[in-house]
Parts: sequence; structure tokens; C-alpha cells
Amino acid sequence: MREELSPRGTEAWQPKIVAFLCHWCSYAGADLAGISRFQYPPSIRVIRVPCSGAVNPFYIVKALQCGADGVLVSGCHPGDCHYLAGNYLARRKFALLKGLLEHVGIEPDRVQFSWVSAAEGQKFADVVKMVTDRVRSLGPAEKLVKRGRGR
Amino acid sequence: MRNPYLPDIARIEKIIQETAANDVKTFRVTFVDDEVRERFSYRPGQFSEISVFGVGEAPISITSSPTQKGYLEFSVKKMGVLTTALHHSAEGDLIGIRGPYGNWFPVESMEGKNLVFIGGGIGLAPLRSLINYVLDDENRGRFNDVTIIYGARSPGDLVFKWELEKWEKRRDIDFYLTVDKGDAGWSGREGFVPTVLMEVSPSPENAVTITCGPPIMIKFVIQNLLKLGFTPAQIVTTLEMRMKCGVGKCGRCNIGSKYVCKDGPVFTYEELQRMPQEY
Amino acid sequence: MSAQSPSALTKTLREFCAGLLDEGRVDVVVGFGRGTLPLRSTPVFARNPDDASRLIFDATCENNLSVFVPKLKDKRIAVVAKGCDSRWLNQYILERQTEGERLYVIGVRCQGVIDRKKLDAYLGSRRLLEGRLEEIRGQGECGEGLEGEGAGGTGGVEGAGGVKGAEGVEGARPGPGVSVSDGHIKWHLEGNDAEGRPWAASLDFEDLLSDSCKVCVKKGPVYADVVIGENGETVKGNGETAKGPEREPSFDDVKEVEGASIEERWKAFRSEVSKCIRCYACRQACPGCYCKECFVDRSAPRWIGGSDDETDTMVFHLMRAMHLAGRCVDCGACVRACPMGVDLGLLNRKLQKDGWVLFHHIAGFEREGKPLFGTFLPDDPNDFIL
Amino acid sequence: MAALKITKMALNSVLALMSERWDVFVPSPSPAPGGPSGFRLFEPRPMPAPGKPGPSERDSSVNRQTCDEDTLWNGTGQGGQKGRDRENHLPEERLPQFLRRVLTVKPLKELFFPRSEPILGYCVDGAFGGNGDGTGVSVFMPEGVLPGKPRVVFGARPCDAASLTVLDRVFADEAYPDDFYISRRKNTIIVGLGCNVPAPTCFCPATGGDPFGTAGLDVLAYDLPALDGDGSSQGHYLMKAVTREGEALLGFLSEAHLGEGPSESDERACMALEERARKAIAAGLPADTQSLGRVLGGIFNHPYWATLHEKCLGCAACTYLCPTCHCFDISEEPDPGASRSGGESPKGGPERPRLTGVRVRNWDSCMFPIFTLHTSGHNPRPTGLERVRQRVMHKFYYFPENFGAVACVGCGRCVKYCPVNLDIREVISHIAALGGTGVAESISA
Repeated sequence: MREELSPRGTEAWQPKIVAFLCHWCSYAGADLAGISRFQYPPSIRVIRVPCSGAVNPFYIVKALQCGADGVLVSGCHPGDCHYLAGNYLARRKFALLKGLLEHVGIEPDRVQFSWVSAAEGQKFADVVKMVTDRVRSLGPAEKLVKRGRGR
Repeated sequence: MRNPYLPDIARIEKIIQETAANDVKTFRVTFVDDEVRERFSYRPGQFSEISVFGVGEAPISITSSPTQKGYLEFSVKKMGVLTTALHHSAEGDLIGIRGPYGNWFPVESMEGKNLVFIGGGIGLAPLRSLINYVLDDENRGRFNDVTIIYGARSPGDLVFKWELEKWEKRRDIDFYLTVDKGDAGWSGREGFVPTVLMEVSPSPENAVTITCGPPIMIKFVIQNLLKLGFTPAQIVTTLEMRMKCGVGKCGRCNIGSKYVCKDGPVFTYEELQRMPQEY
Repeated sequence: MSAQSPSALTKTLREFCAGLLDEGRVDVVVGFGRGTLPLRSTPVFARNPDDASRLIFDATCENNLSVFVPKLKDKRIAVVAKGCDSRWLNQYILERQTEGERLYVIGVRCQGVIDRKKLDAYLGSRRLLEGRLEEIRGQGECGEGLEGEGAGGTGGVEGAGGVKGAEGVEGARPGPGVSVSDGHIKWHLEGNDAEGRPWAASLDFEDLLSDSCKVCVKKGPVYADVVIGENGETVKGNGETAKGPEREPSFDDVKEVEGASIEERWKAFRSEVSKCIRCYACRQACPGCYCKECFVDRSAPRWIGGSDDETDTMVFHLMRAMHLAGRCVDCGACVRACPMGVDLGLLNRKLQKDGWVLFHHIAGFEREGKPLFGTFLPDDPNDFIL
Repeated sequence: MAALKITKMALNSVLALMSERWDVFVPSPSPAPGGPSGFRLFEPRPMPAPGKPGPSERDSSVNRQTCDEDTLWNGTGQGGQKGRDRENHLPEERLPQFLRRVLTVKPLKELFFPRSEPILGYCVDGAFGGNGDGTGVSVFMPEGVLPGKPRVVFGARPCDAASLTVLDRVFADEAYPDDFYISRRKNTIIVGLGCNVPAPTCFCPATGGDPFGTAGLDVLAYDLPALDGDGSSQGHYLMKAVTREGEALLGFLSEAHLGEGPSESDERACMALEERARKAIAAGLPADTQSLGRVLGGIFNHPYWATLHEKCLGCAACTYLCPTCHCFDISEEPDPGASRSGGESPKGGPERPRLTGVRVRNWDSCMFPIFTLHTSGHNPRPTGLERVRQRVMHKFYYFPENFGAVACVGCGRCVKYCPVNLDIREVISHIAALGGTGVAESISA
């Protein structure tokens, strides 16, 4: 079934996931995952941000509108924020945004949040794998995706 | 189907950096289609809607003169979304152009008269079209004395320097170049354009003055012209407004009963006085 | 609308505001006046004692007047404030949009305001030429309006086309400052039908009540310099803010949607959004939308397109709601302002519910401190995070 | 065929028959705002088998009386069908009752000048340089923009139809004719429905209109109520042709034997309806708007504007719902995934750099601050004062000066839907009164 949704038809469909990674923890965690050669699916498109608290909920919605099949926002663990409380503040926004998107019918698994520290290369790989699996099982995003009208 | 919003494709042939800060560039463009190139005729003072595809459109006055055949020139200051995109263009890029739109400087009624051009900064762009038209060998005889007063904030902000040099050398015009404040390399005049205007003190007799520049400059230039005895009908300027359609429909350049894109952009001060002060 | 003697509340309001202006204690009173249509009010800016005679307060006073506060240049502003209006005035102070000293809050206890779209829906092709609120005394003679189920709403109209409904009127007391707790307040409507024949009906108060008013948690002001009561009495404010809602917020409507499947919810959202024409009446009517430049108006970067693309409209509504999360006081002004009948409450109320359930937060009850998103607790919900 | 009378019961069959030749538009139900929200394409139900006529008076005995419009109402109570199932599918036989609701929320202009429409599509190859030889950039008409099939609108009110004669002046001007609008105008036949009982917000006579005015219409229909003993349960529509196109339409229907010619008593009934409507609307009319320009010309700086705009919220409900407001924005809609530098191609699209997209025109409003905002930050109309003044001035002074007609048809939508009850009728009367007191002259002097 999923294969049919693949634009190329032959290989397994790979979702596109926009990942907003905080510079201090999760981005470094992703780096470590790479250096450590932990395998994870090539599904994410990383956008480095100074802090998860700097991720305006708008960015997430906008990513979905631009055709992301999923969005992952990852920051430092609570208490570890480089800016002291950025991730705590972000958490409230994300909790409400996640609820709102679900409320209007966006599949909850499309938007995910995680805390990944600079030392958690393996966790980063696991998170990406988990998020990718969940999004893959949902199939390509259809809702909220803006379609072109030109030729 | 007549689609008044369909632009013609033109190629950017040449990009000239005008100012030291590189915030003004002149684009010389040629229509890709020969037929369009033939058809596209305009008068000094008119403007075109320039498209950068994927970004949008903006009204830009045509700074070349109709006497310069085969191409159009637009001088653009980097201000908003469209002009920034245009500044990022390279020679050879393709853009869209529709027009020409709007009215033009009343060239016929200027014949036989003394012309006083007063420009400030990028405001020289629309004047330049008329200046070059008047200075063209075929036309020069139809006009009397030509005086040009042009200034900018600093030497680096002067535009069309490559052409100003030519004007300075011409003996059939009085050309006054000034900057608000000079720099180490500046040996020319210093002073605000309205002040220089009073120094030059052109006679209103049998004269028409054409002015364009920043609003604050225009304000004082007009005040001084009136002091010099010019009547509002002798003062011609060109207005800037936010525009979209260029064909008098979308409504945003509406001032009183006028649409700047259709009834303007060229107005005499006499006409402006009759219009609401909403520009 | 025929002349109706002003209610006790309105009388006191006029006298009181005339006094305030006369003494120069405020420069302007922002209140409501009688509008040009039946059951319609309009904002009034009274700057001298004579203007104050135009003021009214009743259940037609549907705007959230606090929206005018940031726009007014007057030094000292009095605002006739319902519960929800006063909550936004608090919020303005909390968000540092105005100084508390600049405001003089004239609190009025509100029984809820009319939703004109419900009235329109009820009227159909009939014309409303006159409308007023009446108190019906005596049990069992309530006329025949809609089924008065608070949570119903889909009930059909029976017998409302005739004049029968008015029969129950015994002693009509003008003005809505009356209590609805006995359920005997009626909207009295008169007009003519599509054939030009006269017509009259009487509807239960709840039938035309704005949805947000039905779940109102604070009918009176949360903070007031003075409160004018239903019978025209004035009570000086004690300079304190109400501690919290009068009753536990209820979110049955949100829960109902939450009970629907994800696809049903998506369908409902799409259907609501499809009505939107992007006139931004919701934004302009909302006291919370005071941004100098709205994200939809930004050109660089341009966040959302201006066409009728469905996803752009969706993003507009989602982000508008999100921007009001923790700030929206559920005054319903946006819903009432929308000419197209978009159910903006669908989004606003969900965020209120989550704010309440997850953070025990409800907006507009504080003048000091931090807004919901300006603060946090270490043990805020974390279980949704991987 | 100059006039044709059909029973309301036959309306459905009439519309269905028309649908064979035209795209037929009728007011569309939307229970939330309480009335028709706009116009929608009429989709005929499958026609009954030959020999069995469609709904007619004969089967009207089947409980048609219960089709009282009250039952059309879907309440919007809290906790009801909130946010769901609001797409009310109006049974077609209820259309006649539905049509009695005076006005759609969205004006008729929507069918000619949509809220949003692509005005061109573009395709740019090879980043922005094209193919290097001047080719590779093309602009074209986007598909599906212009209507193919000719159209009929049934049930437009005379004010809405009159608004088209206002819009014609803008879009069908000689210098820059706008074929998006013109082509739709040309291929649309408008059957109007006179207003038996105008709404309390109606004021068309003050703008030169009439509840039974024919400006902009091809056919004017009269809603003749059922009379005792005439055998119809709901009455008739008497349709009178206004233009040749209207005549042809009625001829087409007449050939299908869907109606009959009107009798003398029908004519009298029409006259009676007109008289009654005119009488009803006469009460509470504002001052006549046609001579308002004379006053407005002198009160540009009057203090009235400062008080008038104060309650205006600055939304576009009035302008978007106005049948004559025509300001628009042109905005770029590049296809997602396409970018200037090429970038990632859209899903399933070609892999080489290519920019595609459309340029769209959308309704815009002089009530918005950014409408006139220059890039420099300068705004010629910086506050609500200038913007509200512009709206009034444009409708009653500037537009008449340019086109010889006021840009208002008195439909009353802005009165009804203004969130703060800024009633244009009050404004009109106030301004007229300023003229009467000589204020205008003294100020302009």
C-alpha cells in the first residue's frame, strides 16, 4: 500500500521530516550520532535553531503547509537549556499546538517533540527512526499541504 | 482574450551599479520578442510594471529616453521585496515588463520654453528620460534654455554619474551638481537642492520646471519656486504611490478622483493643490 | 425600534458617566449606545456629559469595548465593561499595552449578549422591525419560542410564526438588567413576513444568546472602579481583582469535537474554513490582535498567501488561534463579528480548554505577573515529548 | 417571449431544464449566517422518467405546506452540531421559500470578480536565465479561469444586478478592458427577483435603485404569492424579459411548455407588489446619495470624520461584502517547492530547476492600513480617519465624478454586517445635513 504512494513507485516511500534542532543539545546530538555512525533513516531535513524556545509554532505549521510529511522539534532536556528556560517555555507552546493540530484533524504523529542532549547520539538516531516509522505509517501528508496552481 | 496583466518577457542586458552603497542599480533590458520591441513605445515620464517571477511586480519609472532605441532602462533603489529580488538578478536573467503606463511630461507644451530640472537622489530617474529626450540632437532645437539642478545626500548617492559627466561638458545646458555633504574626494558644490535653487534663481518667465526627489525636498523646492515667482501651473512633478494593476482598476493609487497610474504620475503643482493631500 | 424607557442600569450609567466627564475625572467614556437596527447596539465615545445620555447597557451590547483602548489617545479612559471586557482590560495591563492608572473600569453585570446570526437564522425571510427583552411573569405562560434546551440548538421552531408567543406577556419590564435565573426572560420580536403580513414572536433568552455567553465564567467585572448593578445601584470597586472564575469552566463543546474521529474533525475544520473570506473582521474585533503588523500582512518574509487557497486560510486561523492561546478570554467578539459565520470558537475554546486542563490557566484574571506563555512550571506536562 | 408565468412548484424543473444549456447559479444556503451565503451552481436532480412530470402542483398536495421556511433553520446552539454538518443541503423544492430571504451574504460580484482568481501562470526554466537564448520563460493564462459554458443566475436581487452596471464602468473601460470580468459578464444571463418586502437595511431608492429595478438584469421575476383558489400552493413567478437575451431565455422555457403568458390580473398583482415595496422601503430612507458629491467636495477636512471613524474596527466586512467595491491586490503564488534557484522540485515533479506559479488577484480593501502603505514606510492614509473618509468619498464623490454614478446600490450589507453598526445610511444623512447647513461651503471657502 505504502509503496503505491511512492512517487517513484519502486522503492519504499521515504517521508520528508523537517527537524528543528536546538544548536546546543539536539544538533550536537545529531552530530554525535553521525560521528558514532548510528544508523537512522535519511528522512530528516535539519534546521538548526538557537533554542527550542525559538521555534515559533508558526514554523511547525508552515513546514506542514510547505509539504513536510512530519515535523520534529528537539531541544535540551528540561533544566539543561543554554538559555536557562527556553525549552520550558517551548514546552507549553508545543503542548497547546499539538492539541490544536490534533483538534482540527491533523494526525498527532505528524508533529513530534523530543529532548535530546549532546551526549545522546543513540537517542537521536532512535528518535528519528521512531518518528520516521510513525510518519511513514501515516503515509504522505495530504492535509494542510499547499498545492501549486501553476503548470 | 485581452489580459491586461500579462507581461512581456525581457532580458536584462546590462546592470550598472549607481551608488557607492550599491542600493541603486540601473537595468538595461531588451524585449525578447522583436515584435514587442517594435510595438513598445513610450513617452518620458511613463512607467512600467516590472515582474520578477515568483516574487511579484512593482511600478518603476522608465529612465531611458524614447530617443534611445532598442532598449529600456530602469533605475531601481533596493527598498522592498521586488526591488531586492531585482537587485539579485544577473545579466541575462529574464523578467516581465508590461506597460507603458500613466501619463507623461507635457512635452508639447514645453516647446519653446526654458526648462528647469530639479532632481534629488534617485528622483533623477524619471527626469532623466525627459532630459535625454530634450538633449537629443533631433529635439534640442525645440526647447529653449535648459537648466539642471541635481543633488544627493553624498557624492556616493549620486546616480547616473557616467551621464552627469556628459551633461557637465555640454555647453548648451546649465548644470548644477550638489551634495548635502561632500567627502574627501569631493571638490564640487555643497548644499541642499532647494538652497542651490535659490542661488541659481532661474527666471519664471517662459519657463517650466520639472522636479522629482524625496518628498521633503519637493516640499521646499516648491516653496522656493513659488518665491521665485513660478506659478503652480509652471511646476511639474511626478508622484509615487503604491500601485498594483497599473491600469486604474485596483484602486490603491486613488487620490481624490485621480488614479496616479492612469491620470498620473505626472501632475502640475496646480493639479496637486486641487487634490486631497493623500500622497 | 420604538421608544423604550431606559432600564435602571442604563439610567444610572448615564448619570454616572455624565458625572465622571463633568468632573473631568476621565476624558472619554467608551460605552454602548442604541444602534440603528432592532436589537443592535453601537460603540459610543462620550467626551462630554451630553454624550453620556446616549449610553445604554443591555444584552445587545455585543462588542468587546476594550479593543478601542490601545487606539485611543485620550489620557484617561473609562470603559463600560462586561466580565469579558474587563478581563481583556486586565490582560492589556498584564501585557503592558496600557497603564492601569489610565483606565477607569465601569463594571456592569452581563447576562450574556445576543448573537445576531442566530437571530438571522431564526428570522429567515421575515423582517424584524422591532425587538426587545421582556420579563415574563408567572409560570407556564412563557409563550412558544424555541425549545429552551441550553445544549440543544437544533430544535425546530414551533408556532413561532404567529403572534401567539406574545400572549404570555403579562407585565413587560423593559431592559435586560433583569435576572434570567428564573428562565423567564424573553426576546420579543415583531416585524413582517415575506408577504408583508405582521408577525410577532417571543423567544427564550437562551435561544439568541451568543455561544460564548452560555459558558461564561465571569458575568461581572473582574476588576472595576465602580460596578453598576441591575437595579441601578452603584458599588465602588475595592481595587482588587477577582480571584478566579465564578464557576468551573466547562468545555462540553470541545469535548464533543474531541470525541469525533480525526477525519471527521478535519472535515469540520475544512468546512468552517471554507466560509472564510479573509475580511479579518475576527482579527479586528479581537482586543488581543493589536500587533502593529499582523503575520498575514507581512511581505518579507511572506508567511501566507492572500488567495483563497484553503491551506492559507487554515494556517491563518490556526496561527491566529495559537497567537491568542492563553490570552483569549472567550468573549466571542470574533465570532459575532464574522459575517460569514465561521465558528472561530472551534479553535479558541480548544486552546482554552488545554490551558485550563494542563496549566490551570484562564486568561484575564490577573493584572500582574506573566502570561501563560511567558512563564512555566518545571513539572508542566512532559509526557508528550519523546 | 416578453413574459412568462411559472408555478413555483415548477421552479426546479425550470432550473433543471436551463442547466442543460447553461451553468445555473442560485443563492446557496448556509445556516450559520442565517441566510444564503453566496451563489452556487445548481445541480439538477436526475430528471423523472418521460411521462411523469417533475414536481408540479399536482403532487404539491404531498405535504408541501410543511415546507415552511422555519424548518429550514438549523439552530446553532452551543453543544449542538457545533462545527460539524453545517453544510446544509437544501432540498431543491424549498428553493422558493429560500429565495424569499432578501440577500446573499456575499454579493453577486463574486460570480464576475471572484474573491480570488489567477490572472496568469508562469514557468521559468534554468533558474532565471531561461535557456540562455531568451526562451525558457513563459507566461500564460492559467487553466480553468474563464467560464466555458454560458451561465444563468436565478434569484439575484435588483441591487446586486445594478452593482454590475457600476463594476462595468471599471472593468469594461475602453483603455484597459478586463476580459476576466467582461467575458463572464457577456456569457451570463441574470434573472432577478424583485423584492416584495425589502429588508430593514435596504435603501436602494436613495442610490437611484428600486426594489423592482431592472438595471443590469436580463429578466425580472415577480414573486406572486399564492391566491386563494388559484390552485397553486405557493404561488408563481412572473418573469418579464428586460433584454433580448432575457427574451431568448424565456422563449426557450416557453418552448418547453414550462409556463404560460401572464394574465391582466397578474400584471395588476405585479403593480401592487411594486407599490407596496416602494411604500415599505420609503420609510427610513437616508438622504438621496446622487447629489452627495457636491457636499463631500467641501468637507474633506471637516471634524466629522474624526468622530465617524472612531468606532470603525478597520476590518473589510463592509468592502468585501459590498457589491460595488472592486479594489484588489495582485499577489504572487509560486508553487511550493519551486524556488528562485530551482531547489528541490515538488513531489513527483521534474528534477531540473524550474519555477512555476500563478499570479492571483484577490479582493482587497481600502480599510486595511497596508492597502496604501509605501515600501518606504510612508502611508498616505495612515489612520482610520483617512480610510473611512476614503471609502465614503470614493463611493459618493470620486466615483460619481469619474463615472457619473454613485458606487453604492443601497443593498445594506455593510449596514447589516458591520461589527460595530457603523451605518452608512446615518453617514449619508449626516453628510447631506452638513450640506444643508452650509457647512460645506464655509469650509471649502
